[in-house]
Amino acid sequence: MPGQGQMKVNVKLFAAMRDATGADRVTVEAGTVGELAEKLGGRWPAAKPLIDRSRFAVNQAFASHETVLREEDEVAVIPPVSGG
Amino acid sequence: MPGQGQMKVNVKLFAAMRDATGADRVTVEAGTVGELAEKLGGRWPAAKPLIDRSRFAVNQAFASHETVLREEDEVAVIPPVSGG
Amino acid sequence: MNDRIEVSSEPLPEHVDVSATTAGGVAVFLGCTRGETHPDGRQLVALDYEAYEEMALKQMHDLAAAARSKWPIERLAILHRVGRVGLGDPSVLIAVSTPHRSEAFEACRWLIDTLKKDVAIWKKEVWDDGGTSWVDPGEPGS
Amino acid sequence: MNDRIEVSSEPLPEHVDVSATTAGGVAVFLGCTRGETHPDGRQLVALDYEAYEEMALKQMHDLAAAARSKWPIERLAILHRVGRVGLGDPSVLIAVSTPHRSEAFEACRWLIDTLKKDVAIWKKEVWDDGGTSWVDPGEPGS
Repeated sequence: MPGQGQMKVNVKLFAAMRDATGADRVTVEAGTVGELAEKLGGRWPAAKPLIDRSRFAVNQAFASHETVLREEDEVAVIPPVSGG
Repeated sequence: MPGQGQMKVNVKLFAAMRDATGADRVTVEAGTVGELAEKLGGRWPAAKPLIDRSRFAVNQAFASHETVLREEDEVAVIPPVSGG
Repeated sequence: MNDRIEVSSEPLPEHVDVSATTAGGVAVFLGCTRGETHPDGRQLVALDYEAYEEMALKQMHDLAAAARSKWPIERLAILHRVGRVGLGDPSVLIAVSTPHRSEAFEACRWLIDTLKKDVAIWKKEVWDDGGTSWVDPGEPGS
Repeated sequence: MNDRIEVSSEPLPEHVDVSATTAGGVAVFLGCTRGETHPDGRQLVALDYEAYEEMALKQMHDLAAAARSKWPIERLAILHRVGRVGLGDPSVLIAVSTPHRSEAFEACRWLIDTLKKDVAIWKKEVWDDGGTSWVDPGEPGS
Protein backbone atom coordinates (compact mmCIF):
# COMPACT_ATOMS: atom_id res chain seq x y z
CA MET A 1 0.00 0.00 0.00
CA PRO A 2 2.41 2.66 -1.13
CA GLY A 3 1.78 6.07 0.29
CA GLN A 4 -0.42 4.95 3.16
CA GLY A 5 0.74 6.87 6.22
CA GLN A 6 3.79 7.84 4.18
CA MET A 7 4.78 11.46 4.13
CA LYS A 8 7.20 13.11 1.78
CA VAL A 9 9.67 14.63 4.20
CA ASN A 10 12.72 16.74 3.63
CA VAL A 11 15.77 15.35 5.39
CA LYS A 12 18.87 17.39 6.16
CA LEU A 13 22.21 15.62 5.92
CA PHE A 14 25.38 16.78 7.65
CA ALA A 15 29.06 15.99 7.92
CA ALA A 16 29.98 12.35 7.20
CA MET A 17 26.38 11.65 6.18
CA ARG A 18 26.46 14.41 3.59
CA ASP A 19 29.78 13.11 2.28
CA ALA A 20 28.45 9.54 2.17
CA THR A 21 25.41 10.54 0.14
CA GLY A 22 26.75 13.47 -1.81
CA ALA A 23 23.69 15.51 -0.85
CA ASP A 24 22.90 17.95 1.95
CA ARG A 25 19.17 17.42 1.68
CA VAL A 26 17.02 14.57 0.34
CA THR A 27 13.30 13.92 0.12
CA VAL A 28 12.13 10.57 1.43
CA GLU A 29 8.68 9.03 1.79
CA ALA A 30 8.33 7.59 5.25
CA GLY A 31 5.72 7.38 8.01
CA THR A 32 8.10 7.15 10.93
CA VAL A 33 11.71 7.91 11.73
CA GLY A 34 12.44 4.17 11.69
CA GLU A 35 11.09 3.84 8.18
CA LEU A 36 13.09 6.83 7.12
CA ALA A 37 16.29 5.29 8.46
CA GLU A 38 15.55 2.08 6.59
CA LYS A 39 14.86 3.88 3.32
CA LEU A 40 18.04 5.92 3.58
CA GLY A 41 20.01 2.75 4.17
CA GLY A 42 18.39 1.12 1.18
CA ARG A 43 19.21 4.06 -1.03
CA TRP A 44 22.85 4.40 0.17
CA PRO A 45 23.97 0.95 1.25
CA ALA A 46 27.52 2.20 1.85
CA ALA A 47 26.15 4.68 4.41
CA LYS A 48 24.12 2.07 6.28
CA PRO A 49 26.69 1.48 9.08
CA LEU A 50 26.82 5.24 9.64
CA ILE A 51 23.02 5.53 9.55
CA ASP A 52 22.78 2.74 12.13
CA ARG A 53 25.06 4.73 14.46
CA SER A 54 23.25 8.03 13.84
CA ARG A 55 20.48 9.69 15.77
CA PHE A 56 17.57 11.48 14.10
CA ALA A 57 16.17 14.89 14.82
CA VAL A 58 12.62 16.02 14.14
CA ASN A 59 12.12 19.76 14.39
CA GLN A 60 15.58 20.15 15.94
CA ALA A 61 15.06 17.68 18.77
CA PHE A 62 16.22 14.07 18.96
CA ALA A 63 13.41 11.65 18.03
CA SER A 64 12.97 7.91 18.46
CA HIS A 65 12.43 5.49 15.58
CA GLU A 66 8.75 5.35 16.56
CA THR A 67 8.23 9.06 16.00
CA VAL A 68 5.53 9.65 13.39
CA LEU A 69 6.45 12.11 10.68
CA ARG A 70 4.36 14.95 9.26
CA GLU A 71 4.98 16.56 5.92
CA GLU A 72 6.05 19.88 7.42
CA ASP A 73 8.56 18.37 9.84
CA GLU A 74 12.19 19.38 9.64
CA VAL A 75 14.01 16.07 9.82
CA ALA A 76 17.77 15.54 10.05
CA VAL A 77 20.19 12.68 10.32
CA ILE A 78 22.62 13.34 13.20
CA PRO A 79 25.77 11.24 12.80
CA PRO A 80 27.77 10.79 16.01
CA VAL A 81 28.61 14.34 17.05
CA SER A 82 32.14 15.60 17.61
CA GLY A 83 31.83 19.23 18.63
CA GLY A 84 33.86 20.87 21.34
CA MET B 1 70.90 30.27 81.22
CA PRO B 2 69.72 33.23 79.21
CA GLY B 3 71.05 33.46 75.71
CA GLN B 4 72.21 29.87 75.44
CA GLY B 5 71.22 28.66 71.97
CA GLN B 6 69.05 31.75 71.79
CA MET B 7 69.24 33.82 68.65
CA LYS B 8 67.91 37.27 68.12
CA VAL B 9 65.65 36.75 65.14
CA ASN B 10 63.54 39.17 63.18
CA VAL B 11 59.97 38.02 62.85
CA LYS B 12 57.56 39.31 60.23
CA LEU B 13 53.94 39.70 61.23
CA PHE B 14 51.03 39.83 58.79
CA ALA B 15 47.31 40.38 58.66
CA ALA B 16 45.45 39.53 61.89
CA MET B 17 48.76 38.91 63.64
CA ARG B 18 49.99 42.37 62.76
CA ASP B 19 46.72 43.87 63.96
CA ALA B 20 46.87 41.86 67.20
CA THR B 21 50.38 43.05 67.99
CA GLY B 22 50.38 46.48 66.40
CA ALA B 23 53.69 45.69 64.71
CA ASP B 24 54.71 44.29 61.34
CA ARG B 25 58.07 43.09 62.57
CA VAL B 26 59.43 42.19 65.98
CA THR B 27 62.74 40.91 67.28
CA VAL B 28 62.57 37.88 69.52
CA GLU B 29 65.26 35.79 71.21
CA ALA B 30 64.54 32.14 70.61
CA GLY B 31 66.43 28.96 69.73
CA THR B 32 63.62 27.18 67.95
CA VAL B 33 60.35 28.00 66.27
CA GLY B 34 58.50 26.48 69.24
CA GLU B 35 60.28 28.80 71.64
CA LEU B 36 59.52 31.71 69.38
CA ALA B 37 55.82 30.87 69.38
CA GLU B 38 55.82 30.65 73.15
CA LYS B 39 57.59 33.98 73.56
CA LEU B 40 55.23 35.74 71.20
CA GLY B 41 52.27 34.32 73.16
CA GLY B 42 53.81 35.53 76.41
CA ARG B 43 54.33 39.01 75.01
CA TRP B 44 50.83 39.30 73.46
CA PRO B 45 48.51 37.10 75.51
CA ALA B 46 45.49 38.30 73.54
CA ALA B 47 47.09 36.96 70.37
CA LYS B 48 47.85 33.54 71.85
CA PRO B 49 44.80 31.76 70.36
CA LEU B 50 45.75 33.13 66.95
CA ILE B 51 49.40 32.16 67.41
CA ASP B 52 48.30 28.64 68.36
CA ARG B 53 46.38 28.39 65.06
CA SER B 54 49.21 29.90 63.01
CA ARG B 55 51.99 28.22 61.07
CA PHE B 56 55.54 29.56 61.02
CA ALA B 57 57.80 30.14 58.07
CA VAL B 58 61.58 30.14 58.11
CA ASN B 59 63.17 31.56 54.99
CA GLN B 60 59.79 31.55 53.26
CA ALA B 61 59.02 27.88 53.84
CA PHE B 62 56.79 26.36 56.50
CA ALA B 63 58.80 25.11 59.46
CA SER B 64 57.99 22.84 62.38
CA HIS B 65 58.24 23.89 66.03
CA GLU B 66 61.47 21.86 66.27
CA THR B 67 63.20 23.93 63.59
CA VAL B 68 66.35 25.52 64.98
CA LEU B 69 66.73 29.22 64.28
CA ARG B 70 69.80 31.06 63.06
CA GLU B 71 70.33 34.78 63.44
CA GLU B 72 70.10 35.46 59.70
CA ASP B 73 66.87 33.52 59.22
CA GLU B 74 63.81 35.30 57.86
CA VAL B 75 61.06 34.16 60.18
CA ALA B 76 57.34 34.88 59.84
CA VAL B 77 54.13 34.06 61.62
CA ILE B 78 51.58 32.76 59.11
CA PRO B 79 48.05 33.07 60.52
CA PRO B 80 45.48 30.85 58.80
CA VAL B 81 45.62 31.95 55.17
CA SER B 82 42.62 33.21 53.21
CA GLY B 83 43.90 34.00 49.74
CA GLY B 84 42.05 33.19 46.55
CA MET C 1 19.13 35.02 32.33
CA ASN C 2 21.37 37.05 30.07
CA ASP C 3 23.13 33.95 28.79
CA ARG C 4 25.40 34.47 25.82
CA ILE C 5 24.96 31.53 23.47
CA GLU C 6 26.37 31.67 19.97
CA VAL C 7 27.48 29.61 17.01
CA SER C 8 29.63 31.65 14.68
CA SER C 9 32.32 31.38 12.05
CA GLU C 10 34.16 34.35 13.59
CA PRO C 11 37.18 33.65 15.82
CA LEU C 12 36.09 33.32 19.44
CA PRO C 13 36.66 36.33 21.68
CA GLU C 14 39.68 36.02 23.97
CA HIS C 15 37.52 36.76 26.95
CA VAL C 16 33.83 36.67 27.82
CA ASP C 17 32.83 38.59 30.91
CA VAL C 18 30.44 36.60 33.10
CA SER C 19 31.36 38.39 36.33
CA ALA C 20 28.67 39.41 38.79
CA THR C 21 28.74 40.98 42.22
CA THR C 22 26.96 37.83 43.43
CA ALA C 23 29.56 35.48 41.96
CA GLY C 24 32.66 34.38 43.88
CA GLY C 25 33.86 31.96 41.24
CA VAL C 26 34.18 31.99 37.47
CA ALA C 27 35.22 28.86 35.58
CA VAL C 28 36.11 29.02 31.92
CA PHE C 29 36.91 26.23 29.51
CA LEU C 30 38.39 26.61 26.06
CA GLY C 31 38.56 23.65 23.72
CA CYS C 32 41.33 24.13 21.16
CA THR C 33 42.77 22.42 18.11
CA ARG C 34 45.63 20.24 19.30
CA GLY C 35 48.40 19.35 16.89
CA GLU C 36 48.60 15.68 16.09
CA THR C 37 50.66 13.29 14.02
CA HIS C 38 48.73 10.63 12.14
CA PRO C 39 50.07 7.07 12.46
CA ASP C 40 51.06 7.42 8.79
CA GLY C 41 53.19 10.47 9.56
CA ARG C 42 50.92 13.25 8.31
CA GLN C 43 50.49 16.35 10.48
CA LEU C 44 47.18 17.85 11.48
CA VAL C 45 46.90 21.46 10.31
CA ALA C 46 43.37 22.40 11.40
CA LEU C 47 39.92 21.20 12.34
CA ASP C 48 36.88 22.09 10.24
CA TYR C 49 33.72 22.44 12.28
CA GLU C 50 30.21 22.15 10.90
CA ALA C 51 26.99 22.68 12.82
CA TYR C 52 23.31 22.01 12.29
CA GLU C 53 23.10 25.51 13.54
CA GLU C 54 19.41 25.90 14.44
CA MET C 55 19.46 22.65 16.37
CA ALA C 56 22.84 23.28 17.98
CA LEU C 57 21.70 26.67 19.26
CA LYS C 58 18.49 25.17 20.61
CA GLN C 59 20.49 22.45 22.33
CA MET C 60 22.94 24.95 23.80
CA HIS C 61 20.04 26.95 25.21
CA ASP C 62 18.62 23.71 26.66
CA LEU C 63 22.02 22.90 28.18
CA ALA C 64 22.13 26.34 29.77
CA ALA C 65 18.67 25.84 31.24
CA ALA C 66 19.58 22.37 32.52
CA ALA C 67 22.79 23.71 34.10
CA ARG C 68 20.81 26.50 35.76
CA SER C 69 18.48 23.88 37.25
CA LYS C 70 21.47 22.00 38.70
CA TRP C 71 23.72 24.82 39.93
CA PRO C 72 23.15 28.40 41.14
CA ILE C 73 24.56 30.00 38.02
CA GLU C 74 24.80 33.79 37.90
CA ARG C 75 25.92 34.25 34.30
CA LEU C 76 26.86 31.88 31.54
CA ALA C 77 28.35 31.86 28.07
CA ILE C 78 28.54 29.02 25.55
CA LEU C 79 30.21 29.94 22.28
CA HIS C 80 31.08 27.54 19.49
CA ARG C 81 32.94 28.34 16.36
CA VAL C 82 32.31 26.73 12.97
CA GLY C 83 34.59 26.60 9.96
CA ARG C 84 38.34 26.13 10.03
CA VAL C 85 40.08 26.35 13.40
CA GLY C 86 43.89 26.36 13.29
CA LEU C 87 46.29 24.72 15.75
CA GLY C 88 46.09 26.17 19.24
CA ASP C 89 42.97 28.19 18.44
CA PRO C 90 39.77 27.69 20.41
CA SER C 91 36.65 26.14 18.88
CA VAL C 92 34.52 26.32 22.00
CA LEU C 93 34.38 28.63 25.01
CA ILE C 94 32.27 27.97 28.09
CA ALA C 95 32.20 30.41 30.99
CA VAL C 96 30.13 30.12 34.15
CA SER C 97 29.92 32.27 37.24
CA THR C 98 28.47 30.99 40.51
CA PRO C 99 28.55 32.03 44.17
CA HIS C 100 31.20 29.42 45.07
CA ARG C 101 33.97 27.83 43.10
CA SER C 102 32.92 24.17 43.28
CA GLU C 103 29.70 24.97 41.48
CA ALA C 104 31.50 26.89 38.76
CA PHE C 105 33.92 24.02 38.07
CA GLU C 106 31.15 21.41 38.13
CA ALA C 107 28.80 23.35 35.89
CA CYS C 108 31.55 24.22 33.40
CA ARG C 109 32.72 20.61 33.25
CA TRP C 110 29.19 19.30 32.83
CA LEU C 111 28.46 21.79 30.07
CA ILE C 112 31.47 20.88 27.95
CA ASP C 113 31.01 17.14 28.54
CA THR C 114 27.33 17.27 27.60
CA LEU C 115 27.91 19.58 24.65
CA LYS C 116 30.44 17.13 23.24
CA LYS C 117 28.03 14.21 23.65
CA ASP C 118 24.87 15.75 22.29
CA VAL C 119 25.15 19.02 20.41
CA ALA C 120 24.75 18.77 16.63
CA ILE C 121 28.27 19.84 15.68
CA TRP C 122 30.87 17.82 13.81
CA LYS C 123 34.56 18.23 13.16
CA LYS C 124 36.74 17.08 10.34
CA GLU C 125 40.49 16.70 10.61
CA VAL C 126 42.50 18.54 7.96
CA TRP C 127 45.94 17.03 7.30
CA ASP C 128 49.03 18.55 5.77
CA ASP C 129 48.58 16.54 2.54
CA GLY C 130 45.15 18.11 2.06
CA GLY C 131 43.34 14.96 3.18
CA THR C 132 40.41 15.26 5.55
CA SER C 133 38.46 12.88 7.74
CA TRP C 134 35.42 13.28 9.97
CA VAL C 135 36.33 12.64 13.58
CA ASP C 136 35.10 9.33 14.88
CA PRO C 137 33.59 10.13 18.27
CA GLY C 138 34.63 6.71 19.58
CA GLU C 139 38.18 8.03 19.46
CA PRO C 140 39.83 9.31 22.63
CA GLY C 141 40.86 12.96 22.64
CA SER C 142 39.67 16.27 23.94
CA MET D 1 58.25 26.24 31.51
CA ASN D 2 57.24 29.78 30.68
CA ASP D 3 54.87 29.92 33.65
CA ARG D 4 53.42 33.32 34.42
CA ILE D 5 53.32 33.72 38.19
CA GLU D 6 52.65 37.10 39.74
CA VAL D 7 51.48 38.90 42.84
CA SER D 8 50.52 42.47 42.05
CA SER D 9 48.38 45.34 43.23
CA GLU D 10 47.32 46.05 39.64
CA PRO D 11 43.90 44.85 38.48
CA LEU D 12 44.17 41.37 37.00
CA PRO D 13 44.20 41.14 33.21
CA GLU D 14 40.88 40.06 31.70
CA HIS D 15 42.60 37.29 29.84
CA VAL D 16 45.87 35.37 30.07
CA ASP D 17 46.89 33.44 27.00
CA VAL D 18 48.11 29.95 27.85
CA SER D 19 47.25 28.43 24.47
CA ALA D 20 49.66 26.05 22.77
CA THR D 21 49.47 24.00 19.60
CA THR D 22 49.94 20.95 21.84
CA ALA D 23 47.03 21.85 24.13
CA GLY D 24 43.46 20.72 23.43
CA GLY D 25 42.05 22.12 26.65
CA VAL D 26 42.42 25.33 28.62
CA ALA D 27 40.79 25.71 32.04
CA VAL D 28 40.65 29.08 33.74
CA PHE D 29 39.45 29.98 37.20
CA LEU D 30 38.79 33.46 38.50
CA GLY D 31 38.12 34.03 42.19
CA CYS D 32 36.12 37.21 42.68
CA THR D 33 34.78 39.36 45.49
CA ARG D 34 31.22 38.23 46.13
CA GLY D 35 28.77 40.65 47.68
CA GLU D 36 27.56 39.64 51.12
CA THR D 37 25.26 40.83 53.84
CA HIS D 38 26.57 40.50 57.38
CA PRO D 39 24.14 38.95 59.89
CA ASP D 40 23.97 42.45 61.43
CA GLY D 41 22.80 43.95 58.12
CA ARG D 42 25.99 45.59 56.91
CA GLN D 43 26.99 45.14 53.26
CA LEU D 44 30.38 44.01 52.08
CA VAL D 45 31.96 46.61 49.79
CA ALA D 46 35.35 45.05 49.04
CA LEU D 47 38.04 42.63 50.12
CA ASP D 48 41.51 43.82 51.05
CA TYR D 49 44.22 41.33 50.19
CA GLU D 50 47.64 41.22 51.79
CA ALA D 51 50.48 38.88 50.89
CA TYR D 52 53.79 37.86 52.37
CA GLU D 53 54.88 38.43 48.85
CA GLU D 54 58.28 36.73 48.70
CA MET D 55 56.88 33.61 50.31
CA ALA D 56 53.64 33.64 48.33
CA LEU D 57 55.56 33.84 45.05
CA LYS D 58 57.84 31.02 46.11
CA GLN D 59 54.82 28.94 47.06
CA MET D 60 53.07 29.69 43.78
CA HIS D 61 56.17 28.57 41.87
CA ASP D 62 56.23 25.41 44.00
CA LEU D 63 52.54 24.82 43.24
CA ALA D 64 53.23 25.19 39.54
CA ALA D 65 56.06 22.65 39.77
CA ALA D 66 53.89 20.24 41.76
CA ALA D 67 51.05 20.58 39.25
CA ARG D 68 53.47 19.92 36.41
CA SER D 69 54.56 16.73 38.14
CA LYS D 70 50.93 15.57 38.38
CA TRP D 71 49.51 16.62 35.01
CA PRO D 72 50.95 17.14 31.51
CA ILE D 73 50.68 20.91 31.64
CA GLU D 74 51.66 22.88 28.56
CA ARG D 75 51.39 26.42 29.92
CA LEU D 76 50.25 27.84 33.20
CA ALA D 77 49.46 31.16 34.85
CA ILE D 78 48.82 31.94 38.51
CA LEU D 79 48.12 35.60 39.24
CA HIS D 80 47.04 37.01 42.58
CA ARG D 81 46.10 40.55 43.28
CA VAL D 82 46.77 42.37 46.55
CA GLY D 83 45.12 45.49 47.88
CA ARG D 84 41.47 46.38 47.59
CA VAL D 85 39.32 44.26 45.27
CA GLY D 86 35.79 45.54 44.65
CA LEU D 87 32.61 43.49 44.26
CA GLY D 88 32.64 41.25 41.21
CA ASP D 89 36.31 41.89 40.53
CA PRO D 90 38.83 39.05 40.43
CA SER D 91 41.51 38.58 43.08
CA VAL D 92 43.03 35.44 41.61
CA LEU D 93 43.34 34.02 38.12
CA ILE D 94 44.57 30.53 37.36
CA ALA D 95 44.89 29.28 33.78
CA VAL D 96 46.18 25.90 32.67
CA SER D 97 46.52 24.31 29.25
CA THR D 98 46.90 20.56 28.78
CA PRO D 99 46.52 18.07 25.93
CA HIS D 100 43.06 16.92 27.11
CA ARG D 101 40.32 18.65 29.02
CA SER D 102 40.13 16.43 32.11
CA GLU D 103 43.69 17.28 33.00
CA ALA D 104 43.09 20.99 32.58
CA PHE D 105 40.06 20.95 34.89
CA GLU D 106 41.81 18.80 37.48
CA ALA D 107 45.00 20.83 37.52
CA CYS D 108 43.14 24.15 37.68
CA ARG D 109 40.95 22.91 40.52
CA TRP D 110 43.90 21.52 42.44
CA LEU D 111 45.86 24.76 42.01
CA ILE D 112 43.12 27.00 43.38
CA ASP D 113 42.27 24.59 46.22
CA THR D 114 45.91 24.28 47.27
CA LEU D 115 46.61 27.98 46.86
CA LYS D 116 43.73 28.76 49.21
CA LYS D 117 44.99 26.28 51.80
CA ASP D 118 48.65 27.15 51.82
CA VAL D 119 49.74 30.34 50.10
CA ALA D 120 50.68 33.20 52.43
CA ILE D 121 47.90 35.59 51.47
CA TRP D 122 45.17 36.99 53.67
CA LYS D 123 41.97 38.86 53.04
CA LYS D 124 40.07 41.33 55.11
CA GLU D 125 36.40 42.09 54.64
CA VAL D 126 35.56 45.77 54.22
CA TRP D 127 32.00 46.67 55.22
CA ASP D 128 29.85 49.62 54.28
CA ASP D 129 30.20 51.17 57.75
CA GLY D 130 33.98 51.24 57.30
CA GLY D 131 34.49 48.27 59.61
CA THR D 132 36.90 45.55 58.59
CA SER D 133 37.59 41.99 59.70
CA TRP D 134 40.16 39.40 58.69
CA VAL D 135 38.49 36.42 57.11
CA ASP D 136 38.36 33.40 59.36
CA PRO D 137 39.45 30.50 57.13
CA GLY D 138 37.16 28.14 59.02
CA GLU D 139 34.31 29.99 57.37
CA PRO D 140 32.63 28.50 54.31
CA GLY D 141 32.79 30.51 51.12
CA SER D 142 34.75 30.63 47.92
